[in-house]
Amino acid sequence: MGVEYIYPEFEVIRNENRCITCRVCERQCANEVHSYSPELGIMLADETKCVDCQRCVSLCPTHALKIAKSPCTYRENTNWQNDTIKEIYKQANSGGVLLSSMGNPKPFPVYWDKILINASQVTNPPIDPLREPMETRVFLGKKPEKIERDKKGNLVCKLPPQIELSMPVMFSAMSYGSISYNAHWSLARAATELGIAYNTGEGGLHEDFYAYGPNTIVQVASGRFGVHEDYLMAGAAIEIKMGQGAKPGIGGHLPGEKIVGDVSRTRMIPEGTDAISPAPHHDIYSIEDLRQLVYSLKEATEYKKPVIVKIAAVHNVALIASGIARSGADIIAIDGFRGGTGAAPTRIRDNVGIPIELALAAVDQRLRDEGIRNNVSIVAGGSIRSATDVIKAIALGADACYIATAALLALGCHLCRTCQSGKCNWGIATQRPDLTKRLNPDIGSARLVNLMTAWQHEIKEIIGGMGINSIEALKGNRLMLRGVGLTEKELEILGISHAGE
Amino acid sequence: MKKEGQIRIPSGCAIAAVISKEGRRMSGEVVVNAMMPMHDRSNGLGGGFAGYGIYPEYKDFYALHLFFDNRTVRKDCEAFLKERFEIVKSEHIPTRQIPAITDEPIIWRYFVAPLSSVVTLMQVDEKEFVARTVMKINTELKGAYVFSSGKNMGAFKAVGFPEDIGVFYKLDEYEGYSWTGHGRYPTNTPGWWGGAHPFTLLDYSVVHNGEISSYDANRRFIEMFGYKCTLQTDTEVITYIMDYLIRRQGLTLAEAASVVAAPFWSTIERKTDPAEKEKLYFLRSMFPSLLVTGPFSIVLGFTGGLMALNDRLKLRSMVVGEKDDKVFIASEEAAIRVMEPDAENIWAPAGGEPVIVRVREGAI
Amino acid sequence: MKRVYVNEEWCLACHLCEYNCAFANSGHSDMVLALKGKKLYPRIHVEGDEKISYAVSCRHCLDPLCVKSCIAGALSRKEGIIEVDQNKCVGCLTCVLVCPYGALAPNEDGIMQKCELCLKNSAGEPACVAGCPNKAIVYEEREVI
Amino acid sequence: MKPYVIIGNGVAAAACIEGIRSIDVKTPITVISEENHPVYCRPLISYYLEGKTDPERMSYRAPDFYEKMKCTVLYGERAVSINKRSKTVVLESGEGIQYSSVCLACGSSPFVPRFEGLENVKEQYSFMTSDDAEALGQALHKDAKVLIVGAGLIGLKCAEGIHGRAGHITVCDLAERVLSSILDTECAGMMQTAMEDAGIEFMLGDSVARFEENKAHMNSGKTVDFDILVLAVGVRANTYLLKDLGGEVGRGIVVNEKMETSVPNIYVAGDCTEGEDITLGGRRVLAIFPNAYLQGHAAGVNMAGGEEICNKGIPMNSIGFFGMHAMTAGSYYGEEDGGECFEERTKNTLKRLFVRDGKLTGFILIGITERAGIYTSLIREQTPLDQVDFEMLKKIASSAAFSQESRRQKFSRPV
Repeated sequence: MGVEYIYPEFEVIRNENRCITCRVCERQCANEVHSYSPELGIMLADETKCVDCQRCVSLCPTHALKIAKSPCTYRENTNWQNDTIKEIYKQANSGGVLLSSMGNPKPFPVYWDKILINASQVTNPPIDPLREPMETRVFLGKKPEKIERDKKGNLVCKLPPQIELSMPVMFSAMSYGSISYNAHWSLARAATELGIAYNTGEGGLHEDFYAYGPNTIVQVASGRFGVHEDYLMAGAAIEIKMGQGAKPGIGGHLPGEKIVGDVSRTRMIPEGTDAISPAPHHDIYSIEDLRQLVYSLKEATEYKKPVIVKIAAVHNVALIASGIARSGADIIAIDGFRGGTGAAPTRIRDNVGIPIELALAAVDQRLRDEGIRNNVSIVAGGSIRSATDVIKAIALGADACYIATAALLALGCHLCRTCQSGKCNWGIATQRPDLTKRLNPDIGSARLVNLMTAWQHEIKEIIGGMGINSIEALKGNRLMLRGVGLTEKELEILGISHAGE
Repeated sequence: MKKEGQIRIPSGCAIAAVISKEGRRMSGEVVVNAMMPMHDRSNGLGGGFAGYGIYPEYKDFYALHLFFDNRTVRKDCEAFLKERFEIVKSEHIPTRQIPAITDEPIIWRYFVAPLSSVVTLMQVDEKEFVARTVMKINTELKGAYVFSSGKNMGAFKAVGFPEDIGVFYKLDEYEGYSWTGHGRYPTNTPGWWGGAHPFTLLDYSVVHNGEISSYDANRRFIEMFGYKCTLQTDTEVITYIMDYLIRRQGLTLAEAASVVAAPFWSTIERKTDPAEKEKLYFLRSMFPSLLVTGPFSIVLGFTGGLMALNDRLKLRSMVVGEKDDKVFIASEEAAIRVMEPDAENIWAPAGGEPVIVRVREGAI
Repeated sequence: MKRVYVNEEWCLACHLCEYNCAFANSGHSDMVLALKGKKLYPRIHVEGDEKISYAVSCRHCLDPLCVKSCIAGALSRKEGIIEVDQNKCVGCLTCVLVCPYGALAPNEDGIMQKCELCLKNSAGEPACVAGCPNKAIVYEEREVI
Repeated sequence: MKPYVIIGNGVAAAACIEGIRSIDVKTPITVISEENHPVYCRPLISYYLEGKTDPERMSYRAPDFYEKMKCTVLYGERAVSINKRSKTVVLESGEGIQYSSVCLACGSSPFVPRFEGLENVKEQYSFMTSDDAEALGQALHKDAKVLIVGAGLIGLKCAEGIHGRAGHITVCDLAERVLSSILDTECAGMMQTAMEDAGIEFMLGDSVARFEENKAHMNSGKTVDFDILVLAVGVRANTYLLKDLGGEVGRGIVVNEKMETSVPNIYVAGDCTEGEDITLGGRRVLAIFPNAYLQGHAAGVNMAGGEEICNKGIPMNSIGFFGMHAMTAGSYYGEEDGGECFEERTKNTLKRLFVRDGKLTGFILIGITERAGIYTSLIREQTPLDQVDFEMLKKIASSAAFSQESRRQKFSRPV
């Protein structure tokens, strides 16, 4: 191709006065942006390769570096924006589907940011978590309709299998293969230390991580990678992945170059073969098929493991959830359209699915209207960014939240959205040994634990402010929420009043 | 302003109760007088009482107390009732005209027996049938409101200060083996007669002081089971929770108490008796949405007994005292002293620790 | 006693430890001032390639050959820390010849300098460890096995 | 309580004191010191002449060393014999000192061959002790012509030490190369060039036939005029004390790995010993500083009832002349002895690694010093080279050539 239509997106700005040519930027850039010129005695940069992952910026000991968005733009046009033009150029150049990763970056409404939280004043005391117990423990799973008593009249204290969590947050599915061994290890260790759960994703469970089984959710996805009896028995729960918020309606494709060594062994597929997850499960073409898979998995695990069904939030999510709640599943995980991914067609990521806030509210209400809310727990995911997002989700009706992007950020991800390149400079979304070693699980797990501990503190403080001292009293407690700047329809779907009402 | 049912109404309050473990009947005046020293805990926007054992001559019939906005609705309601019940008695509830109580609706009572043919047709038990009928009237029959529906018991409530309400309803002329009383301090209602306490369903009555922070979590859960929280008050939802746990699920009073005021997980983990530990663990994980948080002190009245319960942090005052066969419960000790100047063993029950008092078996 | 230990599986060969070391021992308060345009004489160095790398600094041996071999009596072990008295050192490099870890190297004047755990400079504790982005070197107590 | 007695007051003696005191803090120690100085760093005498150090800095230990170590030092005393029956050391003065055990740390003395006319030379010096250096220093002046007989370590260090303080320096040696005991011809040549570049003249493969007061007549027929003569031909271990007792003596006092001599209760350490050289498979006098310390310390520990083995003695030297640094260790076996030499060189550096029987036996590094101890350690530990990446080691001394487990032991736990 003769003419390069696209000017480098980012500019590497180096303060020569501060640069000590230690070359750490050069050593740390897998994209090979930086190089040292012995002739000039200075560092050079090839900006065409820069993805703005900020690794060099973070490691530069003299803060001599910054990466800025290039001010070089096409002529201003509200309709034909810069990104739109660039995408056209890219496709005209490649003839291919645009690929991207992580979550939808487009300016759709973020309802979390239009919902405000209540606090106690005068008529009801706020509760100080430093002085009073403040509980965040939750149990996920089916609750029976009625208690039972034995012949002596004593309560039969048995529940269907549950997942017990110290706080209502779990690390959601990210497969080994899409992320590194060390990233998985960090998640597993942090989940164990925190008393929560992480999710294997569809890549199977590395043999080293069976030890973390009680805090592991093992996923069964359409590709069935790495699924076998021991795997199903290893976890605290089994998740059937029907869909993913970032790319509803399509499957997955992990290129063969990432299927190496342990990844191939764990997935139980030959090295170098592409790992293709079909769009549907080819044994599930309808709800009754799902029920069969749910019970197949329960049979295989002697009814000891709760089964989660994960779906992408799509238009008729409430109806789908209702069907799942009657399928024998114990937990429904709903993934909103802002959820992340290791790779997705850009157009799908940015245009398919609905926001988790609306999906969650609709599902929770629908299940209550049908009187089957107790059949299942609801887990909400797809860009839960903070403790207050968690609180709002719980108040809307979720039992717990899934986080993934936030967890990756804690591990060092800078959301450069080039996971699909396999050259993650932070050692997360890569299988290159020299890169994966950049994520020391001692640090990774500690940062995850820190993040969750911080959120837990915030959750306690905020619900304490509401006069609530246990998280279960927040679940579905929509009176604790008010909307701002939302339409009647949005308020109606969310089931909340407007601020001031 | 919106009234009960149109908007959630939290409120602060005064409560008092008395019971004779020997089933000796006392004049309603006892509990009416107990409200006097707690006058400042109410604001004149509501009060009420419940007496148990007050209708010995009609003890086999459900005593339905209703407010009607007008005569038309009373007639419609009566017609509806007749489709379902045999009405053995229908009368005005006697009242005294006093200046402090105004704007009263039509206050009526029926003693009824469900028509067994209808009950059979609905494939539910008698109590569930009565409960559903009450829900139906309260949600569907505009202008009619059932505020008491148990057997051999009755609730009496109005807008005003409780001591005036006692006089208004002539409670000095009733005798019961147990009484509960309530003075209300709602913060955002003009006061509506139906919104006053006690709140009842069948023979459960609840007087409550507090503002629960778990309200909507509890409401949205309990409404899955046919309850309609028409008043949007704490008392209402607590009454339904108690009905659900005790009557529908078959929990004991103590078990129900350890659902709504569940011990902290740390407390459960410290329990040394494994059976108790397992049971508490089970109840909390089985009914998480029925945990009631925020401040409350309640007295649950039921046939043959009372249960007093504080929230698990004890964010509201409540004391208990005894004298001979009587047990007294009130927001303040002063109220107990009015009922029995020589009350003994006065104590403040710990948060979440239910105080259950029953009339001796066979005494009533 | 706390020592600097290597977790080589986490070493990224970024060489930041060398720069942090040289800076910490430079007496300057600004790294640019301390290091810009100067040849680096750190007391820790990274060995290896992109597959295996690790940082080496004085092990502060319990039985230090360097101290025993020092012909100038310039090396000594004080409270477990091997120190060099630069006033006494004549730069014979016998210590370099005997150190089995390859941990020692002289300063630009040929006089020995060595890791003294930053206890005497303004860093107060090993700057290499504090600046390591991946905990490939740690400063902690470990048991003698 | 009979004291421990140490004969000699050099580094081996100091190490012996420290060794004893690591076990026994009570029993008195008596040190018999011929020199009138507390222990000092004898190898620094050339640096002293060069002005790089001074007597204060040359002291090996702090001024209160003996006091802290509860030692009595008898300065200016010489032990003439030992009575092993009565366990007594007899001094020149006739005084006897009883001992529980004794350590011979009496070092070596300069060896002076018979030169015709040497008695005519007024300005002649040895270069062993600080007193020697002091005397030489007094005699030096900027125009002085100095003849140094002996191009070994002592002679050359002396040459370097006085280089700035003398007019002209000539070094002669019977050997064909400098540092003949530790360097091969090519390496020696590199060092020689460095010294010649600094102005030092060499007369190698030649020896003095006859001295006049200020002139040396060489066997080659050349003559050398000098103002000052330094005799640095060699040294001999001081072995007489043990020899007189009938103890086993070779070129030095024969010692085992516990630093015991063949005579009970008599230990020995330092330059006067002849011990096992693991690279040689035999005994040799290892008159080097590190060895003296290690042996002295082990002797002390064992004398006090502890146990310390010293069995990894190897020859090694780290020397620099005028910025050219040489490091050597072990033994160099040629092909004729079943050895193999691997070489790496650049313009200014030369590395030779000598291997026999799959082990590194010796090395010479000229102009390279980085991490040399890794090579030394390979020799000392007799590490089989098939356990390491020797190809890498040929290029650079690095622990990367070792197994991960070995690195873990070195760098991930206290050592």
